[in-house]
Amino acid sequence: MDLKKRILEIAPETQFVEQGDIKAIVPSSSFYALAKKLKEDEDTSFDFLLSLTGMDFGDSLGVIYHLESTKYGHTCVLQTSTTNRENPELYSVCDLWKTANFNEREVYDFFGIRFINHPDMRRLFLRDEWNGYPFRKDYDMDSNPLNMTNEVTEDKTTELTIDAEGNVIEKENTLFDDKEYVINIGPQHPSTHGVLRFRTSLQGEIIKKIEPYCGYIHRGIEKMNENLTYPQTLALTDRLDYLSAHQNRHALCMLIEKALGVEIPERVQYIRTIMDELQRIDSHILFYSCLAMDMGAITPFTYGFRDREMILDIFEQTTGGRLIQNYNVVGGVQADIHPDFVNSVKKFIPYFRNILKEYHDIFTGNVIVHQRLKGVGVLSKEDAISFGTTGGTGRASGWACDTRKRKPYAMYDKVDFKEIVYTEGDSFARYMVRMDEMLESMKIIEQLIDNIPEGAYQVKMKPIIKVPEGSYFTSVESSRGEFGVFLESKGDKYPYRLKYRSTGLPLVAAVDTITKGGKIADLIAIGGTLDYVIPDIDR
Amino acid sequence: MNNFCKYFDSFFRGLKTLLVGLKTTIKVFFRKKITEKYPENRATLKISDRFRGTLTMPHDENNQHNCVACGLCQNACPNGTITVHFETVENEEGKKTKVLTNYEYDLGTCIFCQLCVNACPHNAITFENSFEHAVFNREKLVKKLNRDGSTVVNKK
Amino acid sequence: MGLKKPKIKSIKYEEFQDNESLEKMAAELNANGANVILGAVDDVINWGRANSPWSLTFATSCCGIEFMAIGAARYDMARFGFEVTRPSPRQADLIMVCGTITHRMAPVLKRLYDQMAEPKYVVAVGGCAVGGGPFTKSYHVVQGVDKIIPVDVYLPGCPPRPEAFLYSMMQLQRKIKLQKFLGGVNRKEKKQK
Amino acid sequence: MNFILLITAVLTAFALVFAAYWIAKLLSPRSYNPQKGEVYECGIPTRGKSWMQFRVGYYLFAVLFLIFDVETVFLFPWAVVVRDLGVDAIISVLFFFIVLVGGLAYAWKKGALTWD
Amino acid sequence: MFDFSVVSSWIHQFLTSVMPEGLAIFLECLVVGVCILAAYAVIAMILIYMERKICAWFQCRIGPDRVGKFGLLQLFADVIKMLIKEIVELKNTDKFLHALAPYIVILSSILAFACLPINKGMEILDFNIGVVFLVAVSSLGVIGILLAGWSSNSKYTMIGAMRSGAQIISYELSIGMCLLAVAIFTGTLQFSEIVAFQADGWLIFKGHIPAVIAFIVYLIAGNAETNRGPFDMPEAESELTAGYHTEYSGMHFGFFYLSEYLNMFIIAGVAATIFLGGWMPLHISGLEGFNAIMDYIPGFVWFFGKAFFVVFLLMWMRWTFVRLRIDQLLKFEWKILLPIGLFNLVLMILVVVFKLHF
Repeated sequence: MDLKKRILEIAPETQFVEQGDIKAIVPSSSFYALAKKLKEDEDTSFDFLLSLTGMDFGDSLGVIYHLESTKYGHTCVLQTSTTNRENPELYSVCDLWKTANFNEREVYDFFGIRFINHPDMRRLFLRDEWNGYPFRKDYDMDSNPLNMTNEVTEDKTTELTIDAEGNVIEKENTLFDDKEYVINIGPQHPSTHGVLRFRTSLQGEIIKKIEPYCGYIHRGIEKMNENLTYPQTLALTDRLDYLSAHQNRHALCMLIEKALGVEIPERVQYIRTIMDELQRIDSHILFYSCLAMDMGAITPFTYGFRDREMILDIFEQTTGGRLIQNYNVVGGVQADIHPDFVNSVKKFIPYFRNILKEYHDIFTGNVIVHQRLKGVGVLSKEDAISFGTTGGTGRASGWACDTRKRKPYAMYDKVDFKEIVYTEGDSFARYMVRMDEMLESMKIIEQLIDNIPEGAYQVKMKPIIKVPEGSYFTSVESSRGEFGVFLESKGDKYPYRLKYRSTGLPLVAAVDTITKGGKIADLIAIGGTLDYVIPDIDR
Repeated sequence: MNNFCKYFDSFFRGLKTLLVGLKTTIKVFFRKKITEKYPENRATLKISDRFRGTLTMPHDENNQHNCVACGLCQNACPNGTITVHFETVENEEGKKTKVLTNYEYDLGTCIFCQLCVNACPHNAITFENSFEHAVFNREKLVKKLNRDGSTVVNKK
Repeated sequence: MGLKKPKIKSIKYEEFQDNESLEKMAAELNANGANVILGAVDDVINWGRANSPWSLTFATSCCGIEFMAIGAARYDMARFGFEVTRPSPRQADLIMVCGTITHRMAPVLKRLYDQMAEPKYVVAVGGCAVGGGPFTKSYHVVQGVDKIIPVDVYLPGCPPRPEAFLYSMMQLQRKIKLQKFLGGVNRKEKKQK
Repeated sequence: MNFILLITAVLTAFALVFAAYWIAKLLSPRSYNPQKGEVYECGIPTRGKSWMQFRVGYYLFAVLFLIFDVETVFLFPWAVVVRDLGVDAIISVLFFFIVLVGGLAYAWKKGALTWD
Repeated sequence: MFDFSVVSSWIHQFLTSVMPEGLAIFLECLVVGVCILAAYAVIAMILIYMERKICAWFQCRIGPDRVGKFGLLQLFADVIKMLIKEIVELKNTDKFLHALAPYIVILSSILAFACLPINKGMEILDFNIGVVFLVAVSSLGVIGILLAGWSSNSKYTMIGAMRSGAQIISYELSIGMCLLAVAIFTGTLQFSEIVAFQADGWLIFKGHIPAVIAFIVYLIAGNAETNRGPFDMPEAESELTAGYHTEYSGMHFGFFYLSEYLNMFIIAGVAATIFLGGWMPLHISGLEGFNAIMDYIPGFVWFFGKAFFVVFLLMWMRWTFVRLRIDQLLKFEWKILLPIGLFNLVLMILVVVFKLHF
């Protein structure tokens, strides 16, 4: 099926840009209709909104949508924009894809684009009283000095709707009414895994509604990238999702390499794949540990950390960093693998296979764990796709969303591994997906570790890297889902816009749906199994 | 009746899993502990050579370093950790060269990304694996990497 | 009587970093002369305080994971008596600011610090907390927690390794041991009418 | 003598708390700031009142407990003498016991013991 | 077996011979009070040290070892620190109840503690209704917890207190059932007599099946009663930050901390007293020589040995299991533990009446 023709049928004014990835530029007036068609039509069925990126094109403000069909696997990139910089308004697609809800709020927060028919047009990351929109190119960096007054949390929110005459009117929605018993869980809380804040409306122990508040660790990495050269931007990817540091950096390196058309030596691909998988094991051990701790068992937590240290030792030996490794660089890796690397990995894998049984004995098999995780926090497959909860969470709901299988990169099309998919969609399935994935990761490593080919570990790059004009998107399977990087380049040595598809934001967006009717303790267990990393959400 | 059986069945099954858990922990209880005794083992502590603890400028026995104060590292640094102070002097042949006076390095904001080391064409700076840097005073973290009275190695 | 030199097991006084600041502090404290009896009581109290700093569970980003690592088996901060981390600021003795503090988080951190019971300490862990770290040019990051709350020990690194955490805790112990408890440690803010 | 000791123990408990409290009060350093006395809620000012009507689920358990506990207290004097009285004792409280068990079974069946 | 009452009566006689009786009794009470305090403090310290070390060993680490030899002085450091920590004055609380709560918690645990017979003739409170008294005073603690949670005027403490209330009163029942079973078996409610009853064999051996069941149920229920993991719902660090004592600082918090450990010891001590024979040495009928050697070991050593063994069991459970959810916890009590307790009671009656025991 010719997608281009299809799009033109629905929205004839669409233009196509073919620099980098092919992009369809749709006028804002016909955009919503097109999106709805693309999603609902049987032969296109773009049911997965991979990424939603706000853009400041200079004269206009716009949004770029990356759509994907879970049924057919095809993708398309749409762009729409408005030239009204004073009062930009676009149509919301949050009724088509649930994940758009938070993403549009993010765009509103950064660019000031208001989405019509969005039920909750509040800022997502910044404080309500923030001046201006920081991601616009004309934003004055000094316009918001540090404000030390306590934040006032509004219980009201605005919605833009269109009345019968076609005028935009503002409507007020209530988040929590005065009679509700609202309790803050976070930002400083031992089990929100960082500084996430949930405003939770309770009825006794039962959760009626959860409103997640992000931005307590919003560091403006994407904005900073616009003033950094490409090698410098790499340094910040490690700090996004620090438990997928290798994978994040891998994604950005791959993107730049793809844009530049650099051929990467096979040795590098091997090393990167092994490192990615080690990182995955590392992250999943930490997931296990933290889940155990959240559920009140400190002992499994220390077991997890005990074994994680062995991976960290391997990392440190080769990359010189434990948590943040700075290993991948454009065109290869920072340094060749340590002479002991192969040996220590080979020593680690049988050890860990063995010790994993102990994990299952103490935690997985435990009846209390079963009671607390099974049947709790069910996320249906439809919701998972609509929210875009990739990674373990999606696979636990029966959505085979592994990027390593869908869009193979590095060595993943040459190794044999199974994609773990569960269908229950409950907390226990989410937990088991990760536990099983560790075994698969070990399988992948075992296939590669003995066959690392000789060769260069780096392609010499020019000191100043300039990416050709165009827009590019690459994604990798990070430890907790599909981590995508979107780059809009103007041919400069600085990226024009670099956006990371957060793996955690869809998870947080889905928390309200998952926890509804659960208890406080369930929220903690669900939070543990969703396995989000907050700096990755807030960026 | 079926419910009744199920009740007992789940009860004993549950009991068994609990006992398995208890068995696992008691095994670990008697296992050798893996704790590394940090301050006591300072003498024997092995830290990977590649570990990046702090930036240093190696000096040879003549108190000479390799830095020509070109400033490439300063440009490569993403967050202004390095400031190269230099003065321009004329040498005997009348050629103006930069001479390093103070290589200022702020350990407090360094992110150990290795871009400066990669950028340096003369291998003048490198990362060292020491890690005991905690201080009481923020200013103490801003370090001068070149030693007093050091000079640049003469390249033939 | 010479200046007091706080002793830490297994590391010699001279091998520590930044003894100058410590000595300066000691000199200021001893400017009015030292009372021998009070001094002895002080020593006991300070010994107790130095060996039992319970930290608030406060981690915003990467450094928090390394903080968890020192709580776990390999590095085991329990050996020093630090292992009790209290989630409530009322019961904590120190904040280890592990990670970036953003503008939105700053009032929260300040509030938590305010709500802590005296005597309280702050350790700024990692580049972000010391001075903004990788995010010195960001519009939403506080350039060092010392802009908001007084910091006692600065621990650079991105993130610091677990041993460095322990080292910073020993530095803090040295500082605590030097203070005069009965001379009014931390009594800075006065009641407002 | 027992009662004197009981009073001693009570006074000891009070003395312990009192003494420790005043040592802390006298010695501890203090600081004042407007936020200090406010409620801790993860670093965010709290919303609304904390004293509120609470879930009925707990209340139900309290009532159940009351019934059972009172009945157990009744059983204690009987328990002491059951050895000497033998079978008569069993029969005499059998009815009582059946009511006790029946009550639990009824509550169970009614679903009072599960709450969602 | 050495009878401690010889010493106490000798002291009493000596004192009354040199001073009026009122003064003598006053002095004795003073000594008793000091002894209670000292024992209370020392045991708390041992327990906390033990907990730290044992939990470390379970977790593959070594625990405190830098403060004093083997970290033995760690606890003194903690106590000193806690004692001089500021007690934060809170706004908007019910000040009277807020201050009262620690008194009640400590009162309950000290009174229960005083009930334990440590050695022959070395029990402070030895009522003829001792078991009922113990149940009564130990359930006083829940009032303290409820007050603490409610008076703090914080949402976390409120939920913590509510949970705690529901939990403690529920598990109270199972404890009652176990004690009832013991009362049926021994035919007395006085602790000293319960111990004396076990002279020819500990109850857990004499009472075989029902006694073992009662012992296990008692351990589980006792663990829950003291709010320790896997039943540490009211505190539930990862959910409610610090539960009902979130707003307590310094020594005020210290009392809750202290009483938690002491309550654990009380549970262990009572278990040791009623099931494991208290200060009674281990006797195996037939082995006279062995029994004689056992008799040489003083009673309080036996008592503490047994109590700390039970404490170890409790810690083992605590450091292995995952926390239950509040509704599961109540379900567990009402649907599993209580029926077992009732069934066990019937079993015990049958065993006693038909003399099926040893």
